[in-house]
Amino acid sequence: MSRIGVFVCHCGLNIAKTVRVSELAEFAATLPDVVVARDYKFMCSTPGQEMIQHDIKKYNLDRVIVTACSPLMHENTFRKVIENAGLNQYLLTIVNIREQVSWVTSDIEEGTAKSKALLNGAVYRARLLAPLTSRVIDVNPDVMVIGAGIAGIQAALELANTGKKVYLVEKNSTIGGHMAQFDKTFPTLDCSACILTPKMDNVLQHKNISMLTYCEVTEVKGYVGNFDITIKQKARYVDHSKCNACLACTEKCPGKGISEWDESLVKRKAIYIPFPQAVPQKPIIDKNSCTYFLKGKCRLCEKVCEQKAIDFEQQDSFINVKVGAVIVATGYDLMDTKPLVQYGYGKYPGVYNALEVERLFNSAGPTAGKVTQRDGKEPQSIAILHCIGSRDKNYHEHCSRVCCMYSLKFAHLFKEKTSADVYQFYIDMRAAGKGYEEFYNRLLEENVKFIRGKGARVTQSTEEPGRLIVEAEDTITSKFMKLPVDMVVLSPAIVPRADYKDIARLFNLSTDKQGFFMERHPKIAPLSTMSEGIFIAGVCQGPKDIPDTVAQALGAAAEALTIVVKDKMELEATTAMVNPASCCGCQNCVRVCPYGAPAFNYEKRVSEINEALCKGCGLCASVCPSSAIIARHFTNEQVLAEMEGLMEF
Amino acid sequence: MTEFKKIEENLKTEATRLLKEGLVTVVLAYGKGFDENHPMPYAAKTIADVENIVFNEYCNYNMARYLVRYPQGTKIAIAVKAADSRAVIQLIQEEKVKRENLVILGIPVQGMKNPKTGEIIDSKTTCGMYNPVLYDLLLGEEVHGAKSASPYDVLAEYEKMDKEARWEFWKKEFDKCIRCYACRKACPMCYCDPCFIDQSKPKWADKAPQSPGNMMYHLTRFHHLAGRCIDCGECSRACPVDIPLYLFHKKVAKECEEMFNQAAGMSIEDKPVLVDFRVEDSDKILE
Amino acid sequence: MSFEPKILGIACNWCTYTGADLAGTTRLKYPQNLRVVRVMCSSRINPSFIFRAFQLGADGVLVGGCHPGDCHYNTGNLYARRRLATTKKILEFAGFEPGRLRVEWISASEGNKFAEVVAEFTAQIRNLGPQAKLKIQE
Amino acid sequence: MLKKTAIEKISQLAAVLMEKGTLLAPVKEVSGHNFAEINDPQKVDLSFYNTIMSPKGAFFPHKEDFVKYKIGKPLSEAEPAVLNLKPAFLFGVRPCDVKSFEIMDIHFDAAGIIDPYWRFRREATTIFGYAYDLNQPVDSADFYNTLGIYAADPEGSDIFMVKKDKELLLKAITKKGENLLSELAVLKDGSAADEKYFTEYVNKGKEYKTRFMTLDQEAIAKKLEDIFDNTDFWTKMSAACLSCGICTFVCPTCYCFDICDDTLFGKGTRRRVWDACMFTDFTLEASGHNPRTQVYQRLRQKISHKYSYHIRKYGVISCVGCGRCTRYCPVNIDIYSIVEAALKA
Repeated sequence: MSRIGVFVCHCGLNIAKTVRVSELAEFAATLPDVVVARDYKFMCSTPGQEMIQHDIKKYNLDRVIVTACSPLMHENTFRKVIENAGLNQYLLTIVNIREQVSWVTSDIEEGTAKSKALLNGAVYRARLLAPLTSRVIDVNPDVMVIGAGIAGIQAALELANTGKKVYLVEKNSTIGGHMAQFDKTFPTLDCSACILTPKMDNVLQHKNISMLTYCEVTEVKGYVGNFDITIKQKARYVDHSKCNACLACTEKCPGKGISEWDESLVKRKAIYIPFPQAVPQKPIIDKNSCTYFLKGKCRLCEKVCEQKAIDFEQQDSFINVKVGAVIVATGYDLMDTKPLVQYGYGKYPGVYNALEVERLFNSAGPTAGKVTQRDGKEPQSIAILHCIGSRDKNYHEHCSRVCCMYSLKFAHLFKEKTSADVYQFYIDMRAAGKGYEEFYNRLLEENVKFIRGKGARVTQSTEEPGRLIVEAEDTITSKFMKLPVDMVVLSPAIVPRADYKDIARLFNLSTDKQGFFMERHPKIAPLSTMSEGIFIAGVCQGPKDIPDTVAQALGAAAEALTIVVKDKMELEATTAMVNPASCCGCQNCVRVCPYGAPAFNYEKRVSEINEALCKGCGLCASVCPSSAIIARHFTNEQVLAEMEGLMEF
Repeated sequence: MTEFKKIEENLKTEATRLLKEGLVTVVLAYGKGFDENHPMPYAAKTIADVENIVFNEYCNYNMARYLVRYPQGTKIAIAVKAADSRAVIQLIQEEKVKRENLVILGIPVQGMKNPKTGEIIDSKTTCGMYNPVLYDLLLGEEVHGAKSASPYDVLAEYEKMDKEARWEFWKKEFDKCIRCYACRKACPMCYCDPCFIDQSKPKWADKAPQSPGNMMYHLTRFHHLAGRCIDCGECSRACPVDIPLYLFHKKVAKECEEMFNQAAGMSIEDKPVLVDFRVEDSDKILE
Repeated sequence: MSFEPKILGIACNWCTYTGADLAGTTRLKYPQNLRVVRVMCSSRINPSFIFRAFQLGADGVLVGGCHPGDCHYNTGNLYARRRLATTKKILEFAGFEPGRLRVEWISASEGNKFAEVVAEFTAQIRNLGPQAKLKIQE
Repeated sequence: MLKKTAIEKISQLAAVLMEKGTLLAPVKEVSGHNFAEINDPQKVDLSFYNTIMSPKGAFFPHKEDFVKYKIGKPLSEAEPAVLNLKPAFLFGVRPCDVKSFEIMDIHFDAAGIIDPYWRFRREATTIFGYAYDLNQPVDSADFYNTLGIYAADPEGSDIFMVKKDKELLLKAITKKGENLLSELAVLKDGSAADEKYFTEYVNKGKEYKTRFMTLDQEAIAKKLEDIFDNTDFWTKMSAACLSCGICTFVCPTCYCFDICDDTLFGKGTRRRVWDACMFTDFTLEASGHNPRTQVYQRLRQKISHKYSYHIRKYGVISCVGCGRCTRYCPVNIDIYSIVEAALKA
């Protein structure tokens, strides 16, 4: 038996005008378990609140029903009121007779009748309410950032500067990401290295940043505030604690590998640093091109290393890190355009993709900044083909967003560095950033030829061997054209990292159709994810340029900070729990939960819910065939009882 | 030798081999009952048990129902007919059993009979397939019969019924229910323990065999089996008062196939449709 | 006396319930036949809730959730859509009027849509008449 | 006293009985025959082998409302159910089923334990036993001979009926039966030849053989006690058992029930509903503990209860060999075979 108090608010005339409030209170008094029922002008006012608190004590109430405005308005107010009177805040029920009754009817009969039904539902529900307490957990103050491109670097620095310890995990042997491959950045044409390398150095020097390069996350346990992450340190075969970065080894090395950094345009040594400004400035051995690993003999590097840093016996090792929040900034890949055979990439040496061209422009690149083709010649005519594989229903529907601008940048740089004719084949020119339209206008003045039409095909010229023919329809003149050029640059779709599924699985992230990580809400929670405490920044969330990436990184850092800045945090109280005695082990809950809160205990053959991950939506409870899941505050009994009460009158 | 006898021999041979080589600890097949016309579901655990294995036209049982009775990890050989194999697939999807722990002994359709009516069990009361979908060994010749009528053809008559008539039909049927729960117990997909209907918190329905509780039990059970029912028809054959549950299950299965483009128990890679979604799902299905 | 249907509403907290509040704050008038249960997400709705609502004598049940893609919990309504569609098919084959169950996506900003849907649905149920098939006869 | 009527005129007899009170008789349903309250005398149908459900429901219905009450109101306002105490006629009960009433009386109408619902109905009811048709083959599931019951055993009936070609002979067995028969003007008096036929029929009934084994009560009671812990035996016996409730629901001697409070809109009904030891939740305790979670435990309970505990406690086997549990078991579990196997175990 419960002892329920019902408090009916007039809300001035807002309610009282179309609901007979005193009649409602009298009706409430007749309902079983209702010990006291009153009406009052403004229940939310101080005297109203005091009245509730007084009655809780006087009548020893164990449930309170406030019949007033929407719970979205004053539920919290009244929760505090009853809590201050010694009742658990979840023993409150709000009956919304303002927004749902008095304001939407002009008939006082109807209004009063409906209010009675709603109130009756609340009484049925209130009887079954249970006190709930939110769990308070300790928060680990450290943060992990996955991916050390410009997004990860920026986020890490920001957090480190607030005094938080940051683990920056990078799977390559250097930090820097794609931005470090670029020569110039649009639209200002400032030097990429000039703005990035100081930041890379800051990371290296920062006392709060623990830089974990050549590392991959292998396991994520725990939940917001308390992640327990295992990282694999891949074997470098060079003991970085001993290496003094003299790089003598790299000079002597006879091994030949393909430079990933230079987009396979040139070779590199087997022991190498990817590029001169790499951070850390310490080499690794690529097992696949090392003579010793391949043939069992050589070890020249070992001989020249005075620090005795070479360690052919080195194994992968595992590091365990505990953090309170994680920022995922894993960036992107360019779509592999080889399958789009019509463009001849990989078949004709004159066809390049965008990142290769970035390297051609870079003074630290394979051609030392000179634009020469694979055959060593300077191109006389160049076609830049936009939207290769993006905005294309057959491949990727999305717009890769930066290609228009970098294609303009390429055109400018081609003009600057060669005397070639430059053609842009585009569908639409998208220049919607700050200074972008101006940049486009500038290029229009630079004698670059713009052809509005998507490049359809690249073939080899039969008349002039070595030359390429770009076929396209100029949609302005509606003419089909065949343009002979020396060099073709493809602007391929920006796609998620090849291993995005592993990252999504590890951190329980959802992905969109293309595989980009899903934000919790596209507008009001663009950096949070469905996994509490995990944030995303940069292109892993969707194609974007450097300014947007940096802005996101700063935002994600701030988001992460809101978690780790406190030493304790309160968890949602209205979470779901499993009654193991009823669990049939079907794992439906595990299959549907977007937060990964339920997990199957294979030993006990029942599901268990990690309350720290649960958001209380109740989906698991409704897919549970054996009703084993109790969605607190919205239990099956509570909902069924409320329905019964609502339907009685 | 009749095809039944041949399959019985093959069952015995394989059961003996599997048990002897220690590949499985139990063979779920069919055994002798109190007389020849009453075979039983049977679990052979020793080579001596194999003697009791039989196979005849009344061995209609879906042995998949018994899989969940054995502890996880038990190596089990199971005899399956077409629909039964779909139950096994569905149970694998739902991780109630692991594929690697099963040796699936497939039995092509042989004209099983409903023991109560003596009628051949065909696409009217089952999925009407000829051969198991998944098996390790096929114990008889694969059957290449004429493409049987759609298992859903039987529904036409009920679909075109006037709504009121259909309500009267089902109400009468459900009013017959004595709540013995043989339907859920015969069902390979009904493995909940406890079943929602047995619970007191929440109490979904009265325990008494009367209309509201009967309705709640059956309608909810249809929903629980939506997209999971593999149309073996065992629920109806188990029913002591002959409620044509198979009809309702078929209808729900048909709707699910139409809405979600996936039939139950056809691939171990699938995910049960009601704990899955596609962003492209249309709101039309709600009309 | 004319037939006044009892309609049970089940609304998700984030979109439809908030949309209903908006209908109130903008003082839109709609029929008073709807009684709303608030749940956190439309995916909380167990099909048995629907069957039970009709047993309790609801003449109609209106389920409101966020628009697909806008679910506060990301994908809850996408599951709800499948589960409720199936519920409807079951009711229909049982010979029950599937039109007594309606699912609508109403966002927090669609106060007018909420009011319109309630008005329209109430009229529809009024046309269908009292629901006696599943209602428990006392 | 022996009376008779043409079988095709059964409906006339039925009509008379309906006037006198409630008539419960076999009617043909889709799946077979069942006892039902007759409201159309034409519906009475004696062309059955045996009903699906046993006639126990006549005295112990599947659902029995005890009291209606209002939540929040004092107990004094509660309304107990009113028993309909009109005379009742249970028409066409097979001898094995007739025997079951005696066994059920132990539980519902014995010293110290009187269930008024059962007793009042029993007292108000006249039982028309009905011999099996000896020309029809015995169903392979039946084994009432084993329990000492024969196909045309009049014992326990108030009036016993046998078929003679196109006629039905009705013989009064008890005083109650005699009183009733004498009131039924619709019946004709039986001749001496009919008397002879009746007696012969009863005797011939002993030749109508069901499955039979010699069953020593003490021996089977002890044996089942001895093999209680023989898990292998019980696991084997229950390997096919689905643990559904058919066998107990069709059984004439299963008497377990549950007391439920069903509420709606603040009004409640406390009622009794059949329950079955084969259900998982049958033994579920409030603590959440369940002493019988396994199928073999439940089947063992059912068999041991009938063939051991019941003998130990009341001196009789709680089974009449009607064969229903076997006949309707969806997986052909056969209690007779289990008892046989137990004796050999």
